[in-house]
Amino acid sequence: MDWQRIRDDFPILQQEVNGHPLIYLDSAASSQKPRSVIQALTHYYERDNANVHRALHALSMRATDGFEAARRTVARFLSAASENEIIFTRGTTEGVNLIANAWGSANLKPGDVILSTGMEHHSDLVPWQLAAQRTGATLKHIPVLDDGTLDMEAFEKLLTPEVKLLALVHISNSLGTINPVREMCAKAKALGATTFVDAAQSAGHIPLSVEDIGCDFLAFSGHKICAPTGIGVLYGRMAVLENMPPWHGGGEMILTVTLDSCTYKAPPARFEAGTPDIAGAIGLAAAIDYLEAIGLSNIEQHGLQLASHALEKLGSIEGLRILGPKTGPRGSLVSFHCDFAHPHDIVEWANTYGIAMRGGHHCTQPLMKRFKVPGTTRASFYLYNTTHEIDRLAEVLESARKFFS
Amino acid sequence: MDWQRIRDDFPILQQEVNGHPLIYLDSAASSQKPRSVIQALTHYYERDNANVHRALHALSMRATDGFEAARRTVARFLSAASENEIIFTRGTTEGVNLIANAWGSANLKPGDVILSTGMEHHSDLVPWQLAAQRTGATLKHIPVLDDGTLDMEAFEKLLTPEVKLLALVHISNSLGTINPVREMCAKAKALGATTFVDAAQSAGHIPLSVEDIGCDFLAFSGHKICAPTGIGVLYGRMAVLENMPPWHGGGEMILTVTLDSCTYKAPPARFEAGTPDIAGAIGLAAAIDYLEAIGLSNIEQHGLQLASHALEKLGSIEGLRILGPKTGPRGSLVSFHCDFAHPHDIVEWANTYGIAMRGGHHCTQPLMKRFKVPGTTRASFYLYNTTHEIDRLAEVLESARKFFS
Amino acid sequence: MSPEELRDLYQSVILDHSRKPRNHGEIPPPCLHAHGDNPSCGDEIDVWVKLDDQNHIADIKFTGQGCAISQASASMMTVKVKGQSTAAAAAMREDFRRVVMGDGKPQDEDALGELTLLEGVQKFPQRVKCAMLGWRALEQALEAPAR
Amino acid sequence: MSPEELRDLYQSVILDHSRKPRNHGEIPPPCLHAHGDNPSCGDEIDVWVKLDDQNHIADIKFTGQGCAISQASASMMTVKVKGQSTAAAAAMREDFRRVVMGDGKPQDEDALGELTLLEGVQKFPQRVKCAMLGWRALEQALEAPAR
Ligand SMILES: Cc1ncc(COP(=O)(O)O)c(C=O)c1O
Ligand SMILES: Cc1ncc(COP(=O)(O)O)c(C=O)c1O
Repeated sequence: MDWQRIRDDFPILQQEVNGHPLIYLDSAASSQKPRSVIQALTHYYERDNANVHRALHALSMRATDGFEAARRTVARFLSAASENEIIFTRGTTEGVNLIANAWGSANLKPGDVILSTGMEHHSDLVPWQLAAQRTGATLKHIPVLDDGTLDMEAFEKLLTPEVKLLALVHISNSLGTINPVREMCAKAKALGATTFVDAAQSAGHIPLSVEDIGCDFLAFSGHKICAPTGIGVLYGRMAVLENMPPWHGGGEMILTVTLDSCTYKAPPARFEAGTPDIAGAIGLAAAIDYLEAIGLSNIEQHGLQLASHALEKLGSIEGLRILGPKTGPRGSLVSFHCDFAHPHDIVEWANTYGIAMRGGHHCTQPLMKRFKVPGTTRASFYLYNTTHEIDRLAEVLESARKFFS
Repeated sequence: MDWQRIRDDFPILQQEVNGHPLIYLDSAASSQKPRSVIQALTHYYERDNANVHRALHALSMRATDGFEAARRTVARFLSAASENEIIFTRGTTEGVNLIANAWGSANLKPGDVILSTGMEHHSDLVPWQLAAQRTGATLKHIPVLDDGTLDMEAFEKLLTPEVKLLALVHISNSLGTINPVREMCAKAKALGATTFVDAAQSAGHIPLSVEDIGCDFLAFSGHKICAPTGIGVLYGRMAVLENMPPWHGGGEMILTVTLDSCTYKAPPARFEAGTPDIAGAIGLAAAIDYLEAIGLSNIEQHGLQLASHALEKLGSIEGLRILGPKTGPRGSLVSFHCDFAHPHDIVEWANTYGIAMRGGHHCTQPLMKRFKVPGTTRASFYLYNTTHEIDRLAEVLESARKFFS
Repeated sequence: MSPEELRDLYQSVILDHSRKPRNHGEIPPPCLHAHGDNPSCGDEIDVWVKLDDQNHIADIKFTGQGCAISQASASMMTVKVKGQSTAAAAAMREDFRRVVMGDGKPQDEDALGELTLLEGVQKFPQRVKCAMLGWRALEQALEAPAR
Repeated sequence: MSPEELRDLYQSVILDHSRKPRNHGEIPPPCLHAHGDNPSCGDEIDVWVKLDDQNHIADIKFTGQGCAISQASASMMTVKVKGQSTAAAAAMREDFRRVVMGDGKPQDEDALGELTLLEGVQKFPQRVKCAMLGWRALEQALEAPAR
C-alpha cells in the first residue's frame, strides 16, 4: 500500500497553514474527505437530487435508489443481517439518544441498572443520565485502571442480573484503549442484558462486524470516517428494533394517520421521521467504498504503526506523559499531558507550525478527573497520515518544551 | 428580474429526462440547489473542514467561524433578535420533535390543550400525538373549510385558556393555503399560549420575520430552500428557550459533567448535542445569501404568478379539480384531483414527458380524508420554474385525460 | 421511459379493467377476506373469497381504490383464479410475479392469459407493488380464518 | 500566525507570571470571592478580594489552572489592581479588553503597565476569553455578597 499516494486523494491536505504544510492530526474529532466523497455529493446535487420515497418521477427514483443502496452498503460494511437494521442518524450522539429514548422508555424501570464505563464520551454518558432520571434506573460505571484499560474484575462484579443494558465505547477517544467488546457483550448477553457499542472511533479504523461483536446496538458518525458531516448510523438487531416504540414522529415513519392516532412502519423507517440527509447517506456510501477499496485491515495496520511510532517518539520527550496503554493494540491516537505547558498552549504552538491537534477534555470530563489532568493534548491519525508527520510533531513538541520550560 | 437566467444557476435543470428537457415541479418536496451552494460545500471540504468548537487549530477555527457565521445569517434571514435563538436541526420534523419533547415535557400536563389544524403535515401532527400521550394533554384541530382555508370561527371557539400551545402550518403543502399566522399567534398569545409556526413551505418562498409573525417557535428545512439535505432550523424565542430542559444529551451541550450528573449550556448549544452538520449549515447560509440576492419579495411575486398561471391553465382541464383557495394569495403550488386517472398514473404519465410531480397524500392523510380523495397530484414551483413549463404541463395533462378517459 | 413503453404499461385491456373492474363488490360472510394496502402510495384492495369443499375458488370479489395498475391487475386476477384450486392460484401468483418483475420465464404462460399484458410493468419497477397488491391480498385471504 | 507572533503571545514576562504566579493563594473569609471558568476549554480561576472601607482593593489573591495566558493574565491583574479603587479596576478591565481584542486605544495605557504585553492575544482571537477569565472572575467577585 502506497500511503503517500493516498494523501493525493484528499484535496484539503495540499495546503499550507501558517507557512507550513498542513499536518492534520485531529481525525478523532473529524476526518478529512477524499475527492470521491466530495464528488459523490456534487454528482448527487447536479444530477439526481429530489426527495426520497413515494417516488414516481425519475429524479426521485434515482435519489431513492441511491439512498437505499447506501443503506445496503452500510449493512455490508457492518456485516449486519439485513439493511433494515441500519438507521440513518446525524451521528453517534443521535444514535445513543435514540436508544436511550426509544429503547430506554420501553425497557428501563426503577431497580434496573445501566452499566457503562468511566471512559465514555459525554455522548454515551449524558443520554444515560437523562434516561436514568426519566425511568428511575441506576447508572453505574466500570472503573478505569491506571494503564487506561477497564477494571475487568470490577466489571464481573457489577454485571448483576439487574443490568438491563451494557453501553460501552469500543475505542476510547481520549486514551486510545481498545475495549474487549466481544467478550464483554457476550457476558452481558448471557445475563440477558441488551448491549450497545459506541464505535465512533473504531468504525473506519478497524474491520467492524456486528455479527462478530455480538452487540444489539452499535453507532458511529460518518464525519469521522471520511464521509460528510450530518450523517451517521445506528445499527440495531431486528429482534430488538421491532419491539421498540418510535422516538421522533413525522413524515415517512407512519403507516396510517388520523387526526387522533397513527400506526408506525417497521424498522428502519419507524426511526427515520422526516426527510433524511439523502446526500449525506450517499456520501457515506462513497466513503465506505473508498475505505474498503484500500482495505480496513490495511488501514488498521497503518493506524497501529502510526500510534506505535508516536508512542516511541513522543514518549521520549522529557516531561511528556502519554495516557492509555503503552503496549499492545491501541487506537490510532495518542493523548498526552506535558508538565511544561497547558494543552492549549501546546496546541497553539503546534498550530503555528501547521500542525492541527486538539487540546482539552475531549468530551470526557470524568476521565480527565480520573487521571487528575485538566485536559490533554491529543494527536490522532488516519490513513492519510505518515510517520514523517509524527517526526515533525515530535520536533515541534520538543521546541515547545524548550520554550515553555 | 430575468427568471430565465436563474435557471442557469441550477446545474441539475440542464438535463433531459426520458428524452425531454427536465421540468421539475416537485420543489415542495425538495428544492434544487444552485451552483453557489454546491460550491460552498466543495470549498468547505477542500479547504476548511474540521470539527467545530474548542477550536485552536487553523482549520477548526475556520470551520467554527463558518458555522457560527451561518447561524448569524439565519438569524438575519428570520429577523430573530439574536443568533442564539437559532438551533440547527436536520429539518422541520426534528424541530417539531424538539419542541414537543423539550418544551412539551416541561410545559404540558393533563387538561392542557395543544391546538393545531386539520391541514398539518404528519411532521406537525404525529409529534403532538406522541406528546399528548406522554403528558396527558389533549390535541385538538381547527377544521378546514371547503375552500381550503381554516375555519376561523371554530378557531375562536377552540381557543380557550386551556390551550397551552398553538401549532400551525404557515403554508399548506397540500393545499397552498396561506394561513393568517400573525393574527392567530397574536390571539393565542393574548391568552398566554405558546405558538409554533411550521414554515417548511413558506421559508425561502416569501419574506419571513419572526418579529412580524410574533411566534415563539418556527421551523423550516434547508433542503426546501436551495440548501443541502440534512440541515434545518428551529427558531425559539430566547425567553422560552432559556427555560427549556435539554432533549438530546451529549457532547457540546454540557457545561460540566461528572459520572452522575451534569449542567447544561445556554441555548442554542443546549439543544445541539454532538457534532452538527457543519457543511450543511454553511451550505444553508450560501442558499440564504443566494435567495436574498434575488430578493424574497421577488421570489414571492414570481411564485404567485406561477401559481395563478397554473390555476388558470390546469383549472380549464375537464375533470380536473384543484384543491385549496382559488383566489387571493397562495403558496406556489397546485394540488389537484383528476376524475380520469389516479395520481400515480398521472405522475407516471408526466414523468414520461420529463415532468417531475408528486402524487399521493403528501404526508397529510387526515386532510385527504377531509376532502374525500385518496390523494392528489401536486405541481409545486420555485424560482427556477417558468410559465412555459406550466403550459407544457397543461398539454401533458390534457393528453393524459384523453388517454385515460 | 418512452411514450411507447408507457402505452405498453397502460394497454387498452388494462385500462378497460381499471375503468370497469370485473368481480367488483363484496361477498357476504361466511367467506375468506383480506385487506391489502400500499401505505406508501395509498392504494387499497379488499379481496373476498369463497372456497368449495375441494379448495377451489368458487367465488371471488374485490373492492379497492388506487392507480389503474393496481385496480386492473386485481380485476384481471379475479377473472383468472375463479374456479381454480388454491394451489393453482398460488402457482399463478408466482408466475405473475415473474412476469411483472422480469424475473425469468413463467412456468405456465398460458394459464396467465391476458395477465401477461401487465409485463409492461417490468420497465416501471416502482409499480411492481401496485401490480402485486391484489395478489398479496388474495394470498392473505387464503391464509385467513374463515368468518 | 508566525513563530514571531507566537513569541509575542508568550513573552517572557508572561511566561514568568504563568510559571511563578504572583498573589497566588486564597484569602480567608470574610472577603469577596468568585469562581470563573471557560467550560469550553476547562480553564478555571478563583479570585478572592478584600476591600477597605473606601472600596479600595486592600488585598487580592487567586488560584486556578489552565493555559499560560489565562494564568499569567490573572497573575498580572492581581499585581495591577491591588490598592486600586473598584472603579479604577473596572476602568482597567475595560481598557485591558480593548487591548486584547484590538478594539480601539485604551483610555489610560499607562495604568495598564505590563498588562499591555498581552496585546499579542489580538492575533489569537480564540484566546481572548483566556486573557479575560481572571478579570471576569474579579468583576463577579466585586458584585458578590461578602462572606
Ligand atoms: C408543511 C410541511 N411541514 C413539515 C415538513 C417536513 O419537513 P422535513 O421532511 O424536511 O422534516 C414538510 C415537508 O415535506 C412540509 O411540507
Ligand atoms: C467515542 C466517541 N463517542 C461519541 C462521539 C460523538 O460523535 P458525534 O459528535 O459525531 O455525534 C465521539 C466523537 O467525538 C467519540 O469519539
